[in-house]
Order: sequence, then structure tokens, then C-alpha cells
Amino acid sequence: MTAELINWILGGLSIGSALMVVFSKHPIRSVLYLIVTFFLVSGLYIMMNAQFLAIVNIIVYAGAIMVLFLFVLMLLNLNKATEPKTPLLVMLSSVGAAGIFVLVLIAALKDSFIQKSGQVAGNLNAGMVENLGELLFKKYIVPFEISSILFIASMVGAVLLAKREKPIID
Amino acid sequence: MESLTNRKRVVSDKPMTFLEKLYLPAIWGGMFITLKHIFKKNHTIKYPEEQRVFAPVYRGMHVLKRDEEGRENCTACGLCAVACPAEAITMVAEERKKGEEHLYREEKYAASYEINMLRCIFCGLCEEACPKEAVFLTDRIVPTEFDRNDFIYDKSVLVEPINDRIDITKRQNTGKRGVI
Amino acid sequence: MNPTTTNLSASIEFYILLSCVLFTIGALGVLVRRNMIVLLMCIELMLNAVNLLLVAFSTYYGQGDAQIFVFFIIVVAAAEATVGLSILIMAYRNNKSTDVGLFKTLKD
Amino acid sequence: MDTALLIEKLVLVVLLFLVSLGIAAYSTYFERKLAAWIQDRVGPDRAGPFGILQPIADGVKMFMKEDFTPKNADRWLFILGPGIAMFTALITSSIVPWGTDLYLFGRTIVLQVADFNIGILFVFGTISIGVYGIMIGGWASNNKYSLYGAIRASSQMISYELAMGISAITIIMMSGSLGLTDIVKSQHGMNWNIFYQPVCFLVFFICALAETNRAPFDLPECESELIGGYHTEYSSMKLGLFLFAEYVSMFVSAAIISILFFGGYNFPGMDHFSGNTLALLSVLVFFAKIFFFIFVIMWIRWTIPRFRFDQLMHLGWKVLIPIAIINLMLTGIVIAFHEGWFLN
Repeated sequence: MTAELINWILGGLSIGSALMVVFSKHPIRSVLYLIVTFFLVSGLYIMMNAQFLAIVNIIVYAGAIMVLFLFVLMLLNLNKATEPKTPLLVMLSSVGAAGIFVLVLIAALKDSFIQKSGQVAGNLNAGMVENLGELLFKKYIVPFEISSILFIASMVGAVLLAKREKPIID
Repeated sequence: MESLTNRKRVVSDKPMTFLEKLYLPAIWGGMFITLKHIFKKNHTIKYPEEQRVFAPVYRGMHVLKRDEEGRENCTACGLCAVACPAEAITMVAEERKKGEEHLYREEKYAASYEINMLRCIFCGLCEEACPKEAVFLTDRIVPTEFDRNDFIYDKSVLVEPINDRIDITKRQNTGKRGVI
Repeated sequence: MNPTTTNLSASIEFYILLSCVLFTIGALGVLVRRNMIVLLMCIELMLNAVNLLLVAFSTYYGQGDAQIFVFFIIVVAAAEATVGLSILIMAYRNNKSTDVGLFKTLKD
Repeated sequence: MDTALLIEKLVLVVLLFLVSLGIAAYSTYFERKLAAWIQDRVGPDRAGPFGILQPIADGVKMFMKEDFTPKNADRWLFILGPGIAMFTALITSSIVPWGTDLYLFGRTIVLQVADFNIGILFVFGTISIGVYGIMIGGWASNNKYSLYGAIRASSQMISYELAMGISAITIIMMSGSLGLTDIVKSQHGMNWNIFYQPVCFLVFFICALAETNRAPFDLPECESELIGGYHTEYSSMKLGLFLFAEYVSMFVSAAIISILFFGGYNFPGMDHFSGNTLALLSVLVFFAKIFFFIFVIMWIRWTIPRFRFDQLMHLGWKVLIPIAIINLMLTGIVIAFHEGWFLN
């Protein structure tokens, strides 16, 4: 089963690179591994026939947000790993907590209501542009407009925050 | 003052019009100029195959002349070395022995005569200073070398071969010799 | 897996599991790392895990609504990243460090 | 999957790869020739007749040169940078429709590697990844000039992507599809978008110049200020990959421009032909358009001086984006009137 195999490979690699994001010493390496993760997740989207979201994921996440991260890292010149070392106890307890968390999540979802057999026969092309466009610009037009206002607000906020204040001369 | 060419432009700093602020007409103008140049004749001379014609007063590599009987003209008087502004010329004089009359024209000759071609500025003052018509600048080009020492030319390079005389008649006819 | 009943090429459980694990890794990063930039990145990772789950369910049920939500989440993530990074730049300018411990002073 | 289809696509991919590299190689030659002609010179003419073997000589030179990695460079990322640049430049050509269908061995062969129904978004995706090659390469060199080049490149590319995207949206509205094949087909019969959207074309073309780092927007690598910018520390074939990537992306962007605005493989009077003749002619016409745009891009390089960085940002944010948005709105209104939205 090729499709299933591709899914497993993409999933495994994305978990691996996500781990590398967390555990690589160098922030720039983290960014690059995160980009790899996004690509793998986009691959999973394509496997799920959600092409539009896959490309949007690449354009927005990998192409814009991560460039921003990389840009900030380069501007701040954080070349050396300046981060203080996390104490071993914190490390161990975090890993333990995370393990328990994922166990609880899986246990909770294991017996949940997901219908297991012959029912769902929705639109096969739900992830295609035509469908999403219809939804976005008819059913969800108001949230769409509001999100653009959110964008402008965040843009103004970012400019205001990052702008260097002029020294007050008295 | 009257200008020599009619290309003079008076510079002004009046504000640009809207059309000028668009820059597009200016860009089109510039593009058109470069396009015109694509079809123009190019001025390249492909050097080893084609060579530029030298001016008659061109000053290239030196030559130490011999007279009609093949004797060296130079008497090692040192005037060229004195005249040289770049101090490129050195020489050692020696007296002519018996039996060397077929080699050297006068009683004294240059045992060694060296020109440092890296120092030489090819001004031609050595040629003008020489009273014996011994040193001339020719239209030959100084070849390139890989070692700085190879640019110090001694007599083996400078003196013209007996069988392969170097033509310097053009330079003798320029009229400056013998004017004084 | 029966292709006539679902549009997914793997079972839905696979995607649920994967997204749980990715989310946990993001949360783990927030716990473990001290660098603010890496923290922001871990938040992006968690958002991405949620997105994955939404897309999986959307395809599972053959309806596009969840994908619209993913779209909005991406938008919000972009806004969050810009604001977060500008706050980070401000903090770095004042303290020459990107350690989250700096924000301890906020409680005083 | 159909084995014949697989072989067909594989042949197409290999062919496309070779053609892209060949055109990129000869673009370097042609660029030097054109520069020479514009400056009343001859240009490279020693390697072979008229110097047509010059790209091969250059390639051999690139291979023979010392491959040097700076001591404090990040070794892996230093290698990764040019690789990403080349990869993203090449992969964009996979969705370009090169001509009408070909009929061979009783099969219909589509001259396109992948007909994505979101083709133009794919183009933007690859463009937005393309910046990583330069950024990673510039940062990994551990050189301040490289870093400046990388930062300039990323801010320039992000800024110009916006105006480019908006002007592309105008074209999407005109043709009603994101797929490049549909965009080409919608321009059949001299309905080229350039006649309807000249302003949009201008914006898109300027942005394409900026995205491919061509003059007058070659600030990331400007020799006079940044001694080569992001590829200062690169040598040998890694440098070669960077330079090659630039020419490949120039080729691809010329293809995209001619698809979006000049009808792709459409040409006047194409209805008189059919079958394989039409396919061959359409490919030839398409390549003629591509070569014309490559020529124009080079011609611009040797005419217009480089921008200053603040001028670049001013042009991108305060001129091109507003123009593109106004153009988008006008187009939307016209389309709405045309389809009679205000009547009922």
C-alpha cells in the first residue's frame, strides 16, 4: 500500500524533525528543522487531498513566518547558543509530564465516538480551491473580513513595538 | 564663457513633473539608447590577430644600434643614464683592447649595459641624450615575464643582432636629432 | 481501510495519534527551552498539530469547514508571530538577551 | 499507476532538466555577449566559433577551482544553501505547460509534468522557499557581507512577493482559475492578458526582476558595496550553483510571465494547425516568447543602474503595492459589471 507507506514515512519524519526543533542547541537549526516539519505536514495535507491548504501552509508558514524568525535571529546575531542550560530535573520532569500528557490524550481519544465503519461519504474534493472559496466567501465571509482587521491590527502593533523610540532631549 | 561644444546643459533643480516622476519615459529612453548600441559597429581590435598601427613617434622597447660594419655604437659615456628620470639604466665601461676593432666603433665600450624595464617609463630621454646614435626606442612591445629579474634587460637582449637589424629610420627622420 | 467509506489514505487514528504526538512535542519544547524565539516556534508547532487534526477530520467527513478554520488559524499564527517577534526584539533591545526568565520582572 | 504514463513523465522531467540547464548555461554566454554588444565590444569569442563553447569552458573552470569552506562556517548549511537555491529554481518549471498535446505511439502526451489545479500558488510557494537558499548560504558563510546580502535578499523578496501576488490575483480573476493550463487556455485567440492588464504586467514584471535578484534589484549580490553579497565566501561549483540558479530562475520567470500575460503557447492563427504540427509550433512559439523575455531582462540589466536599498523598499511598499491593489479593485469592479452583479 503505497499511500499508507508514504503517510507513515511523512509522519515519522515529522515527529523526528519536531523533536530536533526542541532539542537542537542552535536556534537557527531549530528554525530549519521547523521548516522541514512544515514541509512534511504539507505533504500529509496533500495525502489528504487538501492541496490548497498544503500550499498555503508552505507559503505562509515556511515562506513568510519562518523567514521572519530567521530574519530576527540573524538581526539579533544570536550565533552562539546563549541560552542557559536547563536543569536536569526540569528536563526529566518535563519529558515525564509530556509522556503522561500524550498517554492521557491517546487514552481519552481511544474509546471516543469516532465512527469506525461505512458512513462518511462527503465531498471527495472538500479540500479543493473551488470548494474552499465558496465556503470562505459565502459562509465565512464575516470571519474572513474580521481576520483581515486582525492582520492590520497586528501589523500596526508590530511596527509600533519594534520602532525605536526617539531619545527625549531636554 | 563660450562653450567649446554645443553639449553644455544648464543644471536646474526645478521640481519634476508627474511624467518625470513616473521615470518610465526616461527608462524607455535609456533602453532605446542601449538598443541602438547593440547594432552599432564595435571598436574592438582582436589583438594577436589584428594589430593597431603605431604612431611614428611610438616609444617601445630599446635597441642598442650597430653601425654599418656591425660595430656597436655605444661608448658607455653614461649620458643616457644621467638623463634617465627613472634611473633605469646602468652600465660598466671598459677600454677597447687590440683586436676588438671589429666589435666596437670607438676606443671605449659598454662591458655591460642594463635597462630595468620595470623602472623604465619610456620617455625617450636616453635616446635624446645619446651623442653617438647608439640607443633608440623602437615600436616593439616589451614582452611579459613571470619573474621580476627577467625584466632587467642586458646587452644580449638590447644590442641588435648583426644579421637582423632593427629599423629605426622613422625615428631618425623625425627631425629632432641634430637640431641642437 | 476501505476506500469507499473514507477519503483518507490512512486510518483516522493515525492522524489523531500523529497530531497528539506533535502537540506534545511542542508543549515539551515550551517546558524545556528558555529561548523566547524557540518558544514561539514551539507554539507554531502546536498550532500545526491542531491544523493537522482539523484537516484530517475535514477530509474524513468530506466537508470543507474545518479547513476554513485551519486557514484562520494560519492567519492568526502569522499575526501572533509578528507581534511576538516584535515584543521579543523590544525585550532584546533592553536586556541583550532572549531568555524567558526576563519576564519574571513583570510580576514585581 | 500506469507504467507508460510514468515513463512519459520521467522522460519529460529529464528533458526539462536538461533544457533548463542548457538554457541557463547559454544564458550566461548570451548575457556576456549582449553586454558586449551594448558596450560596443565583441564579447567572448575565443572558445569555439563565436565563442559558443564558452559555457563549457566556464563549467570546466568552475569544477577545477579550489572548493573552499571558511573555517568558521556552518559546514552543512554552507553546502545546503546553493543546493536549495538550485532545487527551488528547477522545481518551478514542473507545472509550466509547454505546449498543446502531443500524439505519439497512440497516446496523448500532455507537455506538462504536473497539472496542479493550484499551479500559480505552487509558483508562489517555490518562490517563497527560494529565499532560504540565499539566506542560509549567506548566514552560514559567517561573513558580514554575506549576512548583509542574505538579510537584504530576504527583506527584498518578502516585500516584492506581496505586489507580485496581488498582481497575480488580478490575472486569476481574469481567467477564473489557479491552474496554469486554464490560464493559458483562457487567453486563446489573441485574448492575451497584456492587452487588458498592462499596469498589472508592469508591476508583475518589476516584481519578477526583484524576485530573481536581477538588476536593477541585484542588491543582495551587489559587487560594489557587498563584494558579492551572499556568495562572497563561495567558490568552485557551489558558487556555480548559485549563479546557475539565478539563470534558471530567470528562465522560469520568463516562462511564467509569458504564460500569465502573453498567452503562453498561444499564437495568432493557431486554429489552422492541428495535431503534432500544432504541438511543435506551440512549443516553438512559447520558447520564442521565453527567449524574448530573457533578452528583455538582460537588456534591462545593462541599461538601468542599481537601486539604493531605501529606494527599493520605497518602490516596493509605497508604489507597487498601492498600484497593484488599485488595479485589483478596478478589475474586480469591471468584472462585476461585466457579469451583471449589480443588475439584480
